[in-house]
Amino acid sequence: MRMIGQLGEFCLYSDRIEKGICPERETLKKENYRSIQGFTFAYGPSAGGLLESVGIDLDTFGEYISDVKVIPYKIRKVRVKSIIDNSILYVERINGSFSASHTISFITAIEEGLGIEPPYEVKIGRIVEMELERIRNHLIVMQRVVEAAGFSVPSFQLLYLIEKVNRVIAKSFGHRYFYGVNGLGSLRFYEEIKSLEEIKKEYKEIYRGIIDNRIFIDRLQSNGVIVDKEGIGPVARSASFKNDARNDGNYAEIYKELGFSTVTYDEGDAFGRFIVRGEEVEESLRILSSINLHSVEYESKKRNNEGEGIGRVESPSGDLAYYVKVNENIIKEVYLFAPSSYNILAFSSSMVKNIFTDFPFNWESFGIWLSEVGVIFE
Amino acid sequence: MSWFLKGIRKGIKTEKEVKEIAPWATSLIGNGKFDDCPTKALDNGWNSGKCIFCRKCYPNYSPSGDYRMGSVTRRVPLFKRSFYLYPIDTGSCGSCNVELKLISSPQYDMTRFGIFFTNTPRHADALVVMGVLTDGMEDAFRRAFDAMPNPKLVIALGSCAISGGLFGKGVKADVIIPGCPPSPPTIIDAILRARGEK
Amino acid sequence: MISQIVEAIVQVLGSFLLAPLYVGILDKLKGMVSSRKAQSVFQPYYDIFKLLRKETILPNSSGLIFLYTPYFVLATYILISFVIPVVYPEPVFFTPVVDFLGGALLFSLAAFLKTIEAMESKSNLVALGVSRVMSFNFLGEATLITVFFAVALSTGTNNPYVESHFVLNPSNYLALDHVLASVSFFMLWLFETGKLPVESSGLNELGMIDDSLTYEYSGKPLAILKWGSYLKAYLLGSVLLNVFFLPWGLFTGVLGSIIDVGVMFLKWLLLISIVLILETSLAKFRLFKVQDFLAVALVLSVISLFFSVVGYV
Amino acid sequence: MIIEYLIIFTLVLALISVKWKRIAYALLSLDSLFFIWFGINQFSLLNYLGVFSIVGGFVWFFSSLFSIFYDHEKWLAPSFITSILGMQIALISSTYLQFLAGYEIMTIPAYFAIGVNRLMKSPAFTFMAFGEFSTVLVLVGFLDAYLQTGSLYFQHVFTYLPLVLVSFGFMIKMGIFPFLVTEWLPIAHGSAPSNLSAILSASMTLIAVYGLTRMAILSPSDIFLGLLLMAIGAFSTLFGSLYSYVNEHVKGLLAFSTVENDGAILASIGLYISYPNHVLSLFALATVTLFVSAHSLAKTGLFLSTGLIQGESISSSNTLKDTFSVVGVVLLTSSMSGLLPTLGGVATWALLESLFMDAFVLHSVLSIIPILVGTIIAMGEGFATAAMIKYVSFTQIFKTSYGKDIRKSAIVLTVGVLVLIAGSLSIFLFPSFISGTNLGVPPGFLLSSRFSSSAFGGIAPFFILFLIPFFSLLLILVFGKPKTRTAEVWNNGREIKDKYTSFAYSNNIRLMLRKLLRTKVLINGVEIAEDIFWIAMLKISRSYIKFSKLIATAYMNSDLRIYMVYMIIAFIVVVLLVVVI
Repeated sequence: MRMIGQLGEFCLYSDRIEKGICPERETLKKENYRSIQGFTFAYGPSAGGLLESVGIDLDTFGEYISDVKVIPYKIRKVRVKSIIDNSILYVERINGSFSASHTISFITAIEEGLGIEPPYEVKIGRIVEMELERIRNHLIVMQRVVEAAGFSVPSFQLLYLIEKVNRVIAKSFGHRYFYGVNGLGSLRFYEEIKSLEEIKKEYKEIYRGIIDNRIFIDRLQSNGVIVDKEGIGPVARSASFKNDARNDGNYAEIYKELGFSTVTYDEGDAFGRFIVRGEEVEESLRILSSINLHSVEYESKKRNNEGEGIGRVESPSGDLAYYVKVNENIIKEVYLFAPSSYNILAFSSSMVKNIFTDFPFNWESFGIWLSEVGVIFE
Repeated sequence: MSWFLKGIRKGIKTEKEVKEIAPWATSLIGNGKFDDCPTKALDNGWNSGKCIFCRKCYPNYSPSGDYRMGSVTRRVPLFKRSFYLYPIDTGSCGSCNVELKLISSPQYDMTRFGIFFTNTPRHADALVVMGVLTDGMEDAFRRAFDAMPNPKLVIALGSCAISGGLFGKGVKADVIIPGCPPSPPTIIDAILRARGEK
Repeated sequence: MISQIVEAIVQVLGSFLLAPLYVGILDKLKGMVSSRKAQSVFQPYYDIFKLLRKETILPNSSGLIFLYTPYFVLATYILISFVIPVVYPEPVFFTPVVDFLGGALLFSLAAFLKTIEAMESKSNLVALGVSRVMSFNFLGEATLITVFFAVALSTGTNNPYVESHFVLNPSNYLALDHVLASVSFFMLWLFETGKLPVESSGLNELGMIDDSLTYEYSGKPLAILKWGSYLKAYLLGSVLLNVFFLPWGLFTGVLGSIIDVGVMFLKWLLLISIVLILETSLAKFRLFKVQDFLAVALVLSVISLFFSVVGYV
Repeated sequence: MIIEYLIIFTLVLALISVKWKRIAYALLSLDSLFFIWFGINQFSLLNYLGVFSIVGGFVWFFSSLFSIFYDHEKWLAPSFITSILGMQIALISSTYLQFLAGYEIMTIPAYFAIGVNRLMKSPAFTFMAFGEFSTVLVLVGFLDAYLQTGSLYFQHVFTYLPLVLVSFGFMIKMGIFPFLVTEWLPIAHGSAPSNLSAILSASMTLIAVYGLTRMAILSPSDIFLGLLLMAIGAFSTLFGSLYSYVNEHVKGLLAFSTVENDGAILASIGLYISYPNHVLSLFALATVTLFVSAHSLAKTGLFLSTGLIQGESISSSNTLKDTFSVVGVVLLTSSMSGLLPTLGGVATWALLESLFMDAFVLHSVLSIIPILVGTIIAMGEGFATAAMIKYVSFTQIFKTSYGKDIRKSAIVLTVGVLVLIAGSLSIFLFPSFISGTNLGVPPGFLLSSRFSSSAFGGIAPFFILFLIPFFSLLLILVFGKPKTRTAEVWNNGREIKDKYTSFAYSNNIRLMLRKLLRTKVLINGVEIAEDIFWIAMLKISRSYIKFSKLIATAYMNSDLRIYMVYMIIAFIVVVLLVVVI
């Protein structure tokens, strides 16, 4: 049993929800002070070094970071409280990179509410989606970190692989970001996944080559250390906690069948997160190669007309959960726990006492997507 | 083994011809009206700028496989051999950001056309707008546009930036690259045309 | 006198016009090692050509310094190209204007002007970079000066042309002081031209060192500053080649000076291939490690100085 | 004889200034011009000491001119003029006593400034203690010289003991390492008004160097004393410039830069004393005068420019500025950073050149000292550039102004232009090193460094001064002028709220040189032990005071002000005596 985070008016635990505000995480507390000699260095929202729009206020007295504030700049209004089909379109587009995780978690919540039991093949298909998404996102994170170190050859090799994974996704699901793929109890799927072997081989070589480089490792080690027992995703796993929704989330039993094993590392720093992601790519590739997915058409039946449910899956950056209240075909209430909301807190507390040039490495290593934080459900 | 040797051994992976297009990132063909379109992209034929490629109209409309969807209203031949892009995310879901990044992947290699990213609008020739224009980013967008030296182009990437898509309003642009998100070949094709090529 | 003027013109134009090409070649090769077809080797020229036709943005209330100092910076590099052996192996017209140390001080002048003009933009991101540039300045400047003096102490004159003749002799070329000075100067060159493992120009603003100096620039002054930095890399690199690494192969006379441009091209291909291996194999150091890197370069050059004088005892 | 009347005139001006200070300042500037003329006459007789008078004249001229528009304080004018009076006495002195009298009169305003500022008890008494200690050393040195020659007049002495004593005496006054930790220079200048700081910093160094040089010329050379002074000078340069770089006080930064320059000057004096050979020591002597001129002029300009700044901390100060002051300060700081073709650039070139020539001439294990000195000074120059960029950026360029004052900034600009042009004229300080070539630099324009008949190196500052603008114009002609449009500073799409501070600008070095600066990163800021030896010095000064109590319980025991009054009275008596004699 572990605490995950605030899900609307509930506090979400790995095995239950409790009404009310979650207890404060002791490890993420930071003293709020502003130094006498200091000033606030404003970075972002629009910067070349940031993939997304986010404002970062760095309190500093020169190079040294004494406090960090992350300000989401792009806040979108998401009209999910409508008929299910339309709300799925919105949820898909909350975070393009985690689209499968969001959509699957959302749909799972609705399915739970309406008592729909999707066929086994659909569940497997969803796992395929999420694992492909995880591979792509981990590769993106690794590419960003490697690029920040000016490590150009591996950076382009990783871009090559990202594009390759995207093509694999497009070939099997018709869309590179799983838009229009998932539905209630259903899945649109074109053809069997191929050419993963080649990716696997190339990846192995690139990954080993990267973590062999002393200078590169030095940039990550002891950068942004965070050891939080109640953390989520790669952040917790890099500090040797086996926190993973694949062990205790909605699709846990299928993962168990597939022989999934949790990857951990024991440093809790940016390097640990890099390693965890790096090895998870291999683990995901292994899982995918043991799955044989076929294209089948399904029709699911619902048992209830209204209800509420929670869907929790492991997104590439940690637990992702939706709470949905549904009535007939209409979504009444939606709460979201996005992994980035936790990661932002973890990032800001781990960034203190580092210097500016450590920023990109630490920031990227958390795999934060601001698009899933800056949403208002309507 | 050093990355230098590894790099040489891997060889050049840039593709001359565009391979493997994601079907739902190409223009749609079909006919008739389709009332259920969530963005009203099918009111008068197919409007590429409004379409979010959600497959709701399938099979009335289906992807043609033609990725050349971009349209250009202003061309600047000065940028033919040197074109620096400043991406600005005004409220995207993140997929446009990744797709734009991927035009630099070895498969597409934007640099062979003299296209580069830059980290300041001062060095930029074009502002690539991604996502709907959210309230929070409106000011930053205006500042970025103002910060760029003339001649300059505004490129709207993806249906959010073009028409607002599902979420809100878009921006006025010289170059429109439809898609949700547009694939790298679509992006490169449109950029080349904005420079007066093709 | 006429021939010396012609040789000077060949040397200056040979440096000025070809400097961007070497950067272009390196970038192209780096791209190719990264599995890309990569940009044309003429890309730096295309960039400059485009920028010259673009508008210049004056960040609010910056003035003349911001706008016109870039011309002075480039002019300083042009002056330096008269005085050190970057193409032609003998002194040319205007060479006596400064000696080797004077050349080092002119490089500092250009760096000073570049910093001042950048600061006039009043941008915080520029100030961040400038604060970094300046914190390494003491080691950079000291190494530049001591390395140039390694030349002076081995020959008894502060004249690079004498040194380049002096080391033609293999026993002088292989002497420990010369070897150490060469290594030290190579390390300094990597630092001064922003190469890995010290620096790499990426998109991340918080990692910028030298890139910050042109961060607020646009249009013509940016083109001129870019050209200036290409020329600086060329000048320092050619000194490295002609005085330290490969003093051989240059011809004299007016015709010889034109052949020298071609010889320099070949020498540069060699330097580029060394840099290519470094740039594609290494990652960037942590910021404060740059200090250690430079300290090693400085210590090497000081040891080289010791050897060159104490060696005679 | 005329010059003595001039001194009396200055004394009269000091009295007039109590009531009509503007008139006194205006007349003082005329008086200073006469002094320049006096110095030129002296120098035309191949007397290097004339340079000091020329430079002094320029410094007083500009600072008194500036004071006409600047002085708002009651007692400033008399102390300002008294200080100049002291310098004039020292510069024309022919006996040890006259010189010493002049020196002490000159420092009165410094005592005054410190005595008034009673908040800083411990620095003040340390300053006093070291001031006294230094005077005693100089006095003993002169006494020894007197005992050797039997004359009070400056004459050749037979041993180098007087020089040793005098050197250390002056070194303390110059704030040389390790005495820079007494911080007397920084404190004295920090709390003094701009015009007073200008003459204190620029000409106090000038006079101390003058005394030292004069004694060095009259003493036999000694290689070990020379090398020792070089080494001490090198460390002063390094620490002075480092502390200047991390200093946050508008004038403290400049004062530490004075320490740095004093170190470089001391190194060149050391080189002169060590006398490697005739040619090289002549070159070193010229370098001393050149460096002093470069420092005095540029530092005057910079201290005057502090008169445009409101507030003491660089980060939080306000500035009056316009194009004049911006260009002026840029020129002044470029000279202070040792950049060609300014005066400071030529001086730095000459110093480094002579150090490395020394290493070559010595050609023994001893060469290690000039090599290390050269390297350390080169590092110091690097810090100095950083410090100067900090000053010019955060007082002029990076800051927006709250107004302008054309009259004051025109003076700053004039000094800046003078420093730039004087770079080319400075080769006249090296009359026997001027030559030319057939490679574009005609005879009379090339300053060649030599340690024997053949040249070691050379520069033609005039050609640099001419060619860089020439090529720039050519480039403007070729590329054309930029088309411009004004826009906001790009700050990642946000308005700039907090600006980068000067503290942050130099914070990298605080973090990088943790061990050297003994940086402590606290929860809300950074603290450095700028005064590594401060505690040790404090102890020394305490025990010195205990010791001196035995001798002079009368004044050291009591209030500082009584000591000051004593000093003032004592030296007015001395002035009168000296002038009358």
